[in-house]
Amino acid sequence: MEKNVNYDPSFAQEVFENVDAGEEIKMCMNCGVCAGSCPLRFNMDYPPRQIFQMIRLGKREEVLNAKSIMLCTSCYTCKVRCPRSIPVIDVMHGLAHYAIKQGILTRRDTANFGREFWNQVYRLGRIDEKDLPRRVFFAAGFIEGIKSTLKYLDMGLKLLLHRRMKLLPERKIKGIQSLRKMLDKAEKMGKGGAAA
Amino acid sequence: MKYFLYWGCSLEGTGANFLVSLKPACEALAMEFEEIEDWNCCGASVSYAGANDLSIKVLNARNLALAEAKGSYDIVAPCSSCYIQMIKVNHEIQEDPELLKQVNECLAEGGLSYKGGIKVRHIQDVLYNDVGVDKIKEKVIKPLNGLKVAGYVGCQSVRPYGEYDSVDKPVVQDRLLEALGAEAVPFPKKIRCCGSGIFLPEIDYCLELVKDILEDAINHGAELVSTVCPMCAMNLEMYQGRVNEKYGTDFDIPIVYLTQLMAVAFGLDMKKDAALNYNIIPPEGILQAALGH
Amino acid sequence: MAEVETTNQSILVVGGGMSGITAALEAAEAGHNVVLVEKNPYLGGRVTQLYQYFPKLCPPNCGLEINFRRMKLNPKIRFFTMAEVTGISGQEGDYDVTVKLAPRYVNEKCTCCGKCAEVCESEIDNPFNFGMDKIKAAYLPHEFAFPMRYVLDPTISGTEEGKKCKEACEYDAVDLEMKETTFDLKVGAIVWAAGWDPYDASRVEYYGFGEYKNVITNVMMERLASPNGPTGGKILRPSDGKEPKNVAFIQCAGSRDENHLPYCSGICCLASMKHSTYLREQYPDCDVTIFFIDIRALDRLEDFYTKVQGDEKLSFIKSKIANISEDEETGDLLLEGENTNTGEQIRTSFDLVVLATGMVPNKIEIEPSPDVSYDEYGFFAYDPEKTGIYGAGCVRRPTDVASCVQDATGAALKAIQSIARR
Amino acid sequence: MDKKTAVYICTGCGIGDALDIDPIKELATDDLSVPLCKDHPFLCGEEGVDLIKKDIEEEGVNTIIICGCSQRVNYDVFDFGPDKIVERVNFREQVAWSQAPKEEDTQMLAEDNLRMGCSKANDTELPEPYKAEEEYSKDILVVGGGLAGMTAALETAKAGYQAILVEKEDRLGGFLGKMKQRVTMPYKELTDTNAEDLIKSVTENPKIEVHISSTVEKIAGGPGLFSVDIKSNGNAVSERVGAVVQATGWVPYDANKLGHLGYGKFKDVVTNVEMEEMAAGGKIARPSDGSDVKNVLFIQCAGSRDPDHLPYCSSVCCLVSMKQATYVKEQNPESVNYILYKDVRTVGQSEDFYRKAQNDGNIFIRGAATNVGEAGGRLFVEADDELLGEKVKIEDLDMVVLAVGMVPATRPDEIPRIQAPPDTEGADEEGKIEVAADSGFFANTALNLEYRQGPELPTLKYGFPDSHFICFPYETRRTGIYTAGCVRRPMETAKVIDDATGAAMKAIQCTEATAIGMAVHPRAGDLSFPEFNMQRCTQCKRCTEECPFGAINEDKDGNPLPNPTRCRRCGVCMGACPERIISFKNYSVGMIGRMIKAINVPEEDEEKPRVIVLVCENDAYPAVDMAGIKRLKWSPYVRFIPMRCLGGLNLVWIADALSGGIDGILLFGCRHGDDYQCHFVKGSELAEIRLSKVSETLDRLALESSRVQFVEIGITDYDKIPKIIDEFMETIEEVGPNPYKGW
Repeated sequence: MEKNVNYDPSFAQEVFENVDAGEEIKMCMNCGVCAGSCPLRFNMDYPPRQIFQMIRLGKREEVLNAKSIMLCTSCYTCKVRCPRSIPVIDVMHGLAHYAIKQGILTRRDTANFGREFWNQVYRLGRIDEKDLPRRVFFAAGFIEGIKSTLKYLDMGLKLLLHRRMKLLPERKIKGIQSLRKMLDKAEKMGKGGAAA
Repeated sequence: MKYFLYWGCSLEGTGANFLVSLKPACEALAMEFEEIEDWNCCGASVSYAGANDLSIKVLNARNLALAEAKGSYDIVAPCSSCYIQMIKVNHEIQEDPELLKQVNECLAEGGLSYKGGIKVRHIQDVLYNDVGVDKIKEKVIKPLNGLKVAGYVGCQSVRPYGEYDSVDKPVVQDRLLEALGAEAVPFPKKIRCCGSGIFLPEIDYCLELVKDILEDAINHGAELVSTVCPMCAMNLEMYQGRVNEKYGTDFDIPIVYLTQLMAVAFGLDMKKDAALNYNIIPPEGILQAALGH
Repeated sequence: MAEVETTNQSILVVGGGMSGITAALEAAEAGHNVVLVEKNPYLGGRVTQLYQYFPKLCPPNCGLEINFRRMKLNPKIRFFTMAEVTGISGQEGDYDVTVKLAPRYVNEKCTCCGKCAEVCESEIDNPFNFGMDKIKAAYLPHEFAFPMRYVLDPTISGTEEGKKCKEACEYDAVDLEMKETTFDLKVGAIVWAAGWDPYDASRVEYYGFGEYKNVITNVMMERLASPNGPTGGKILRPSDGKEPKNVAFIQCAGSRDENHLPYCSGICCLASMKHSTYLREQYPDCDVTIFFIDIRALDRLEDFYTKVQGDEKLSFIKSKIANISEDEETGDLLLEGENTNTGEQIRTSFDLVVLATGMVPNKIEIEPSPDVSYDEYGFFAYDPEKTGIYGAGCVRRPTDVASCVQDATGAALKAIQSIARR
Repeated sequence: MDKKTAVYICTGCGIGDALDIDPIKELATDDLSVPLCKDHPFLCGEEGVDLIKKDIEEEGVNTIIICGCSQRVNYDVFDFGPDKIVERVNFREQVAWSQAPKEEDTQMLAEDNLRMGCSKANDTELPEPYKAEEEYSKDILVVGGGLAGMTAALETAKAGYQAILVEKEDRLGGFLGKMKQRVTMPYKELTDTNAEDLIKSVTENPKIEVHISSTVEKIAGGPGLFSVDIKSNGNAVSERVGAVVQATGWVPYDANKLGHLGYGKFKDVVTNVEMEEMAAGGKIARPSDGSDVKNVLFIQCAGSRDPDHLPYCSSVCCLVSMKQATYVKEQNPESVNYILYKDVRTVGQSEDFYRKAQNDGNIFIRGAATNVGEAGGRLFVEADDELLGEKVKIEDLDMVVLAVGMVPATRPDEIPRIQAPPDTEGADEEGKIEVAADSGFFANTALNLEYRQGPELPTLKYGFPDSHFICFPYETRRTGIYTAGCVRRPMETAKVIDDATGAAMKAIQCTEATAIGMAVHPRAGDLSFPEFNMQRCTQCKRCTEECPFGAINEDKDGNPLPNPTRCRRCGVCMGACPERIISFKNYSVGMIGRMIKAINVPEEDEEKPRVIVLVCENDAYPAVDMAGIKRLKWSPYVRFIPMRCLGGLNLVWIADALSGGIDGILLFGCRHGDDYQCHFVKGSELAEIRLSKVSETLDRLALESSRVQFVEIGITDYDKIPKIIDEFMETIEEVGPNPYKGW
């Protein structure tokens, strides 16, 4: 006989407390419009509303390891269509952030990309487009990094030729020190910050 | 008409042709810009993977605070990602006093504060609503003569609030294109996402999105695709080769910024002002043909 | 025409639909003087445009006919069509009301012989059929129209066409000189039964209503199925007149949606089920799919749900459809969404899509507005402190015909109480 | 009255083009001996009407026959006052607009229509309203003192009428009085029941007489004249009332039948009603040990929407469970509520309360409970979670609440059995049979009507004494008795209030109409009523049995005892009576019989068959009109005779018509069966039943049964009318002419 899955409200509570926009899932009425609106819906393992339902059920591991929460392209279609005004995108971002914080790297490239992206913001205050991919590629290891770099070399060169890649060295914004203080504070105050 | 201009990181790099063309094209319409001094990144793309929501809000609030300290002009954000990040944070702050307090607590660490008094606008919004189609038409000296352009709105430029255009069936870009003398071809995928910020890590999935969009535009007769977002421009233009490899297609359609077309139609310099030489898939031939040279 | 004597013992009913007719009749049959004002050229309201009622699948004209007969027999009711209330002042027991009469360009001499329509060549979009067909600019709104009298569209009143109609009339019933007029009433109580409008489906943009021809609304479906509708009762695709073979109903098209109407209109589930019976009766091979969030068939109407579930060509899928796109060549529609029972993604083509749109209440749009409370959606809110003006029917809550009648009967008593208090 | 008859023929609207008017005028004046006959090109115009008025004044005309448009139009134009008889002969829709112009057959049709009209006018008397000897009462009896009953009484009083409220419990309030709070407009938060205030305003209202701990022992008489015996704590009072509102409410579905959901097995499985009482009592605690409650699971549709229990939806349970979940949360903010549902049914603005319940953190699970059990002193529920496609288990539950549905108080636990007449088919050894739900002997005791057809209101499916009409929801099958609130259909409190107000309106209106001798719905305003020529009565009881409204009682000898104020004037009794002793002043067996006889039946060799169509005037007649307006064409050999209701069909007409040479008879009536549309409930069904007995007559005359047919016609079936008639004419042609022609 198929085994019953036990309801365990503690994960929902964990999400409400630690995940940005986590509490919004309470309003979901399972209409499914979010999944239907998503450009990458065919690549998801669980539709968003099912993720929400799984949170209610308490399926912690499945949710935090779900591919779906890492696939958001930030197009906002789900948010604008949700009849219950749930910012589905924000919930997915919050879950992605929370999962990565717990050390779950279901989509390693995205996690690396996100981390490097943010590191650069923190370091410089801005994004240096030539530097970011390099860091992302090499975050996966040296050999992988070389391979990826070669794969994208043609594109980089083209951009360079068409004056769309600056070769100037990295430049910090003037107020970088004060920005970092602000971000440090936000990191502490905000939700989703709790590491496992 | 004076605005703060917040062009963001991409427009200094991969989206340089947007910024280069934006300035002369808008100046021709008597728009005046003031850069937000020492602005920082908006935290778009997948920064959420690296930072919590409040951090990203604070990032944007800093830019808003910097602008507010300098004056009361609206902020124009040409990059759709910057726009959506900033307008969303601004809205949320304005609606939620508790959030404003939190954000200000963080800003205070760097000696800043934000009252919530600044408006964030998209470049399409100000062109359409502040300048107006009529005034743009007046400035056109080289009309695009019915050039079939697919106005690819992308997703973020009209969302999430639909402040100046529909979130599902937007028309503003088409009206602007028409003002330039182009024929805006209708194509349903005009607001379908191109993969935006996760393109790089999820390239396998996102190439299909690019393919679908380009296919739809071309099937509806487009000779050229216009956009108002550096992510869209980058993804649609740079990856055509990859799409062709993967799907056996033969896309080679120029992707230009709306402001580039404006510069051309206003009779400005094709290179210096319209920055057409920045484009990797050259649009000059098609544009020259349309202009009748 | 407008010589109507009323006193502060009279009751004004605004809206000549099922609710208004009911309120007027119930009060009049208890012995009270009633004036009924309707903005259309005929009474009956939206009910006249329905093909059948659920769950009995009976014709609404049956109930209307008997109500009209009650009205014909009752000297205590005066009614005005093409009339709108433009001013209300005073308080319970003592209202002064201004009524505006739009010109019909046809007077009471009309025998309904139809000669004017015969000679009239101009055509207008048929409002009765939501513009799905054309009618002559001199027209009888529909066969069961009560009062049974023609109307001339204002677009021809000052034209040669209008003159032709006038000349064709043997009974001197066409009056091109008719002007808009107003008259005043004194009444003691008012029942507001101005009904509802369908939510504008084009505002749910991702469904493409107005852009894709084969996306229609539930109210249009009623006309397509009606023998006096644009297709003579045969349900055909608007794009090419073909018989539909695979039809989708999208429930909550703009309802239960904070971006549109946050409330549930209560009737749309049953209406779509009813529509599926129209389709399945006409086309034994037609497949029908109803996409829903929750099926809401209250009380004994559940039986109707149970009954239609027995139809194997009808399926219910729990999903709010997220997108419709059109195949430009065939006019077929691709629906996308998630089947939330299976988690599978839907990408299915249909040849006709019906949007189950909800109801938007018609508030009192008069300046200065009388003192009436509304809820946040514009429905009349019950407020025991405010007596004298009472909502009836769908201006109070979105609901079905039987509940409207029930509610309007109660509203009639409320109005009588207002008078009794004086 | 001494009749002075005049015929007026309108030649407008194409009538003059279709018919030769002079021969028709000659027919009127010569053959039919009408003293005055005139034609006018525009009779409904000012000049035409003045012409008639002038004749009324100068010639003393008082019986006016108008040959022109349908009786459905220009009713106001041709109204010459209550002391004039007006008969409308259809020359337009059914002649000029549906027949070929200037044809002999068209002319003959018009002439027959005139013959019938003259015959009818000749037989018509002005009705005199019924006036009872006793004084009419306009007081309203309300049975049931819950929210519906109290509201009905209060609203009645506010309109200036006297109300008598009877409640069987020792206090007013019903379920409202047992509730902790209500969920109602605007559905944002819970609201207080205000039951005490309502009870106070009812008991203190000088126009309301309240009887608690009381039952209605007897209701006799009819509208305006009901005499009511009320028994209160052993005392009896008699009251005279004009109309009755039955608001006897509901009982919860018997949860003992829901053993599969743990009821009766586990103490902590309770019904929503028990939960409400517990909450109203102050504290929700586990019934098993009185300990605090943290986790609660609500099972929606417990026994509802279930063919084995209550197949219908009780419509309030979703909101009720959300309300009770709110109580639990208020008592313990840490608590977790689960709501296991099939569909969330929060219609209208009440969707807002669903949102509130979600926002409060209640967990909604779509699916069905498969098991309720206990482990370690706490309950668990297993269910199929439809939206996850998994079997789930919810443990550590302190309570499980079964959201049971509403059963109307009228519905008996078991189907009652009554003594049947000897040799009744299906009777048991004791000679008893099951009572049908639409019988007056079915429902639980509440009214104790002294009616020949039983003491209670007939009910519909599931035992609701509701109307079957969408357009007329208050009509029960007992005149002057209206139901309100959950006894007639499950409804939430907001709707109960509206419903009770409406029922009070109907009751008041009934007393007003009755007092001036007028009928109530559906022939509202009709002043005629049936009169019985008792000398010829054979005590066959058909009239007392068949009256759809139970209007006719019986004495011990089987003689009918009519109650005119209960009568709806449909004429079913008239049709039922084999002795033709029941007549209205303006509607009788003889009148229609003579109309049929007035039809000119040509000789067989003329090959002009004659068919009469008896048409229900509510739906079928307008449909025929519509067919004319649409200019549809049909055979000129048919003659339409409108009837109040086909239930008035008397078989003698069929016999007379056929023996008089009429070739065929069609009956156009309303749909009957489960979704009947007959305004008189049973009329069209009775007509068809009677028709099934006509074969005897046909056999006696050696005629084919296909000569008489019943057809269901809805009002919008006008497009089908030509085809129906054509097919019938083909049948008639096949069977050949009626051999009785010329006899």
